Amino acid sequence: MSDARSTPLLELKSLQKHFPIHKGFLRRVAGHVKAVDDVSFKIFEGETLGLVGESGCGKTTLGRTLMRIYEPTGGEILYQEESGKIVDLAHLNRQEIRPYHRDIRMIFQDPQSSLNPRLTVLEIVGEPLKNNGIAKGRDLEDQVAELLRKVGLRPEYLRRYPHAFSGGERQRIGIARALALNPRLVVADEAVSALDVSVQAQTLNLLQDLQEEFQLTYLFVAHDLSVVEHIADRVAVMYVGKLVELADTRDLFLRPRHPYTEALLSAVPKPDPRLRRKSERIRLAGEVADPANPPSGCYFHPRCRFAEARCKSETPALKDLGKGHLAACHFAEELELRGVMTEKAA
Amino acid sequence: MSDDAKRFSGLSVKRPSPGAPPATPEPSLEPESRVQVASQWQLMWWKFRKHKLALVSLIIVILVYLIGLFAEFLAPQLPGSYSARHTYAPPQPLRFVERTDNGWRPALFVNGYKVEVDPVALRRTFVVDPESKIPVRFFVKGETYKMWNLFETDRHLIGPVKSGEPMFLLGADRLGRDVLSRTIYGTRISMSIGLVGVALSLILGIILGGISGYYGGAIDNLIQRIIEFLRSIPTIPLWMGLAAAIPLTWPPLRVYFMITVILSLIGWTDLARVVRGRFFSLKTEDFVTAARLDGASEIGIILRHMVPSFMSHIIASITLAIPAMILSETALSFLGIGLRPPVVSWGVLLQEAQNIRSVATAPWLFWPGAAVVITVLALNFLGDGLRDAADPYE
Amino acid sequence: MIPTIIAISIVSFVIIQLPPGDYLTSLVSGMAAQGETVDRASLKALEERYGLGQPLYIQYWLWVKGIITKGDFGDSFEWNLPVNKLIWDRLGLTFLLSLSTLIFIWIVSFPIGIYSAIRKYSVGDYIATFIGFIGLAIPNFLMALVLMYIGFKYFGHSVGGLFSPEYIDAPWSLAKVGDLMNHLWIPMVVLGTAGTAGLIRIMRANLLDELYRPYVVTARAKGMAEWRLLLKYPVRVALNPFISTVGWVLPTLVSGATITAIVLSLPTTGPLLFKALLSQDMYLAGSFIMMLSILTVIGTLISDILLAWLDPRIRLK
Amino acid sequence: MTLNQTLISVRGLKTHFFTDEGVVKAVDGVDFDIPRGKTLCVVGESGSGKSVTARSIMQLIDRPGKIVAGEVLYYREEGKPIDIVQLGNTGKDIRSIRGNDISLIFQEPMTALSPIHTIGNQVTEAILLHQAITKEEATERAIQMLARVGIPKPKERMTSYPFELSGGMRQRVCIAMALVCEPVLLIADEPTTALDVTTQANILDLIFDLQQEMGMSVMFITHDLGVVAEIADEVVVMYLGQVVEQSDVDTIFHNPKHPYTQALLKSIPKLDLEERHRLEQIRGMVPHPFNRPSGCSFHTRCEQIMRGTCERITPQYLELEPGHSVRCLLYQDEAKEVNA
Repeated sequence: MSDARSTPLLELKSLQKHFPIHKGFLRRVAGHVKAVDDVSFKIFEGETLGLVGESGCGKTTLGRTLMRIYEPTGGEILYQEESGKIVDLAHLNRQEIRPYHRDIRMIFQDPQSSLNPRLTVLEIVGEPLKNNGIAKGRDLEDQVAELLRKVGLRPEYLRRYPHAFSGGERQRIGIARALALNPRLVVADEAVSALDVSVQAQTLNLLQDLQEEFQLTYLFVAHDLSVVEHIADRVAVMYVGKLVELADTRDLFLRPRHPYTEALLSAVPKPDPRLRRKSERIRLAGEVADPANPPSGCYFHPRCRFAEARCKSETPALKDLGKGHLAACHFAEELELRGVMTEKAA
Repeated sequence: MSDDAKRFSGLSVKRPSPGAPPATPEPSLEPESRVQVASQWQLMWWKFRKHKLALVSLIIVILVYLIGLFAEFLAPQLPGSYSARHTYAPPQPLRFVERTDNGWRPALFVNGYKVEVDPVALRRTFVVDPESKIPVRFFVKGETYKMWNLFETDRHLIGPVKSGEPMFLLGADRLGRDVLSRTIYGTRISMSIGLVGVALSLILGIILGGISGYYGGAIDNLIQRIIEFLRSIPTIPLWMGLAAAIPLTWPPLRVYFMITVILSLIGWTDLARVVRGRFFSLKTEDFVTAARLDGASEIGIILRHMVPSFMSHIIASITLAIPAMILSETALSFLGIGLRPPVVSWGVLLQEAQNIRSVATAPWLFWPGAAVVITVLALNFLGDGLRDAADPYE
Repeated sequence: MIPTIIAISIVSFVIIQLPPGDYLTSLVSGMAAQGETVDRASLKALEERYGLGQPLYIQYWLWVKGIITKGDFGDSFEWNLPVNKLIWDRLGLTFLLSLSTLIFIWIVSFPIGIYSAIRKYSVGDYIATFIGFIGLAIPNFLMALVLMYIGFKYFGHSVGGLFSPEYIDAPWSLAKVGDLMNHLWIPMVVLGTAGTAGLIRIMRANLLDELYRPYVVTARAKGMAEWRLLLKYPVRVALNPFISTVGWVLPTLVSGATITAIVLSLPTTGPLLFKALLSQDMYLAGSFIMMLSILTVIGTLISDILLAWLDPRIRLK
Repeated sequence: MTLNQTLISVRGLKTHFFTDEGVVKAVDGVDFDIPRGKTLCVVGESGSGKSVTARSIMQLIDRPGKIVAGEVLYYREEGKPIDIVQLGNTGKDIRSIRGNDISLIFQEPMTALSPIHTIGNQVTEAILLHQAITKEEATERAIQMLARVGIPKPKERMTSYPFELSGGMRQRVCIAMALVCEPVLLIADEPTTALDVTTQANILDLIFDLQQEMGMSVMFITHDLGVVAEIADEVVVMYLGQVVEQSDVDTIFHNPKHPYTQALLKSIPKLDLEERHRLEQIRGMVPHPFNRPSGCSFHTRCEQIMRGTCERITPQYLELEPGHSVRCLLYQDEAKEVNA
């Protein structure tokens, strides 16, 4: 698949986001949290790229830096406009970035806090349309009604306030807002994590339907690997601010090349009691490393069951192992790691 | 931007009628309930309404402001008019019925006074004489005054039919001035000093708190240190120091203004903290981030998303700041370093009660104090109720 | 803290300089009024000491230097005495009064606050709230006046002062301390009511925040008895913000003490400060304001230290 | 007859919340049994009443909530069963059961521990409340228990405060505190929801290992069917304050009867590497507790609804076959008759 995609819609080149740590009365900078540290990858038009990792691995920060909610500390965000022109979003100022926020939109994790409780649905969903001078008055109302219909909400709900909706419905309002400007890329930051199981399925289906209808590209940030496996074409795995593995979904889940990915996959509970303990789980000892004070060499080495002396001293580079499968492990080629067990495989 | 919003809400839309066929395979569409389309202020009002004490207080506060507003008309006498013959005259109860030979009949009058001589102290004192009657009427003609400095009239809400006859419903003071009238006039000054002082504090508080909370960083640090400093100083000694420096020769209006400035100099810190705190927490709210991504301008974000979110909290804080101002003014004037006669404020009036011996003979001099307590109490309850209702989305 | 104290000294100095006319002129005219003449030499010495005629910052510097190096706050021309001879006794009594009031406030508001929180919306809670609000609404001086009036009217004697007449000039003794205790309670009640009301509200709100936290349920699930649990967990956690309120209670107390003392004619700073202000005896007034403020700042600092000692989250981070 | 195989038997439990807006029937007639030494999972979406059920068993319902009906029978090793509901919620009797016989751990390990007391203080307290031993012995026990739940350097950790530990470590402390008196039942209320998958796996393993060692029963509350499949012996499925299905774990996953259970299982994404497809979804939302639908409360979202029946008739909770009970009119003759 990846061969057909020539130029990416978006390319991150060594993107960095370091947060300063202030200490003492004078708030001197005492160090940096390297929340996103030298991350590079491409997102191709029409695909869904999943981004996974444990909490504190920097996946949310990456999404927010890409949106320029956080100012990147370094690196480039190369975006290809419809005309084919390539711009570096990381180096535009606040005014220059605004037109690109029409093409790149975001869905937030918490449908409660991402909707202003003091505005009606019409005002919330209509905000991007109005601010960008696309519609107003009667026209705006019709467009918002149409958007609501698209995300499966009744257009009659236009005058209601967010508090009149359930969590799942609020997330649909958030999706409608993201779609309002006919975006090309949508960053979904844990968009289904806060939802109930039954509503989560509805929302995932909706996102898939919308992708087909509008040829959307998704960057799907999530911690739930089952959800990512379900929706993503390719998956990127982050650990302590760095990209450790990136591959086609099937490839990555079947045959991971980084011990961290293997451990993550092994930890996912399988919803079938008959698969229970067929394969011994890989216990991941210890905690996620502190991004303010990461270990030497490969950040994962203190928790890695294959770690050797080299891992402690040498930082592994992200290598291409063929067919677009990237992994940052010294032994990526040699290790035989376990992927997911399917019912058929078992 | 908000203009647009208003225009939309003015438009008639296809409201869902209860009988409309459902557009999606969901069960029937329930009619829109009031709650679902209730705005912030509506939800707040519903929540506030449950707080009965606050509701009563709201009415009292409105009444007190009305009294201040129509002081000239409501007061039976002018604040300065005195009757040397009625020094420390006790209160005359207002009577609504009189006894005649054939039973009771409605009438409006007060009893007159007679003089008794205290056999021990050999002092003249007034007592209410149940035998004599001074007829009283509503909307009576009395002393001439200039309503709001606009037009002259001599109508008073209540007064003796025969102008010049004594009527001291709350008693008279050392110079035979009507305590009731003076308390009513004092309402105007005391309540307005609360409002003006809070208005000044509000301007300072919103500007400095807003800057502090919106920009953060070094400027925030500086403003925070200033606030901390001002709050750590015992206010009354400081006020006393500043107020004592006001030259005695200044005209009353300038003194009034100076006192409000001094009071608000410290009052603004509370408001600034509230504003700053709100800005800080709102700045990182997802819905504000979302608005930024939706292409809203900075000013649009502040006016449309942030200000409405903390407006209610500000209103509650203001309500709670007014009583503090009133109490401070009262205290300073009471000490004689705030407002000074002939200006009439509650604090100035209470100065009359400073001497324990005069209070012992004329305890009715405490009436202005009752006005202070009732007003401050009502404002506190009101503010408390508003604060509880300020965030209807909990 | 050091910057705060410097700022306080500047404000105090500004207050000293506020009244029109300079200090020396007032001094000379004051002395002249008493029929004394000032000789040129001592005038010259005074001029030098206060830096009169020089820029304000030099005057400020000389004033501060005098305080730091010699404990010299300047002279009170009203009393014709150095300020530092006048202030220490009175400051001591002021802080004794404020501290004992603080303890009184705690003793009263602590149990009532707890009760109001655990019996939320009960009759007792409403009564406590209502009385608390009334306490907040009555100005200190009015309460003092009313108490004095009641004392005068029904007990026939005046209730002012901190000592009975026979002890005023007596040296300190056990009997004098007892006499002080006898007199202390009225100003304590007067000063304490407003603070008590405020702290009851704070304790109640703090405790309500904590009462339904999961760690309370955890403790209950361990099988702890309700009262022990309450005191060990939510009350203990709610205590921290309670302690930190000392920071603002103290300044209000000192403020209130000033006015109350004037009304009740207590031998504390209030009346003297007041008299000094009225007669524009500015070195005395400024020094009082400065010392009251600095002592309050120190009190606040102590409350911060106490808080850090009580709360491991502050101590260890 | 030897030992009763049931440890706790919940019968007709109703816990209602009397709020200003009205009565919320959070738990409205719940029946199930917790088997001795086994793991019972309670699954349900938010608002299904699973947490309230758990707290009702320990009599930990705060105002405005109240247990209005039903019994919670606790079968001790000897003697007659005790109805925990009858013990009230503050007395000595209930306190001697809490923490000693039945313990509880929570979803949020951050807030489940007092922020200003040391770990050691909180764990030893749990021992001293129920056992007449000295402080030193209790401390010794606490250290052993911390070591047993896999906390490195347990002795040093005794003087630490909760905020100095990570989420996973805090949850281990909670488990240590709950199990230090070797209870017969551990109630775990979504103990892994706030944790990462990797930490979750470790905690699940820990609970499993301790159960093997100590032989206690576990009542595990979760909304994650994956977790259920990993650890459950028995499963109870709840919807809107009622149990809709109970059976052993294999039956629930491979032969579910209630349309809600079936739909839930189909709606979760699985790591199965199937080609991209749409998930089966349950339509609509969980109704607000104030507007509980009439008849079968699931009828508004049910794919197999029998029009005219399910809206009217409230289904009974019936045993379909031994150990498998369902609350659904599809399996009730009475309803079938009406429908026919």
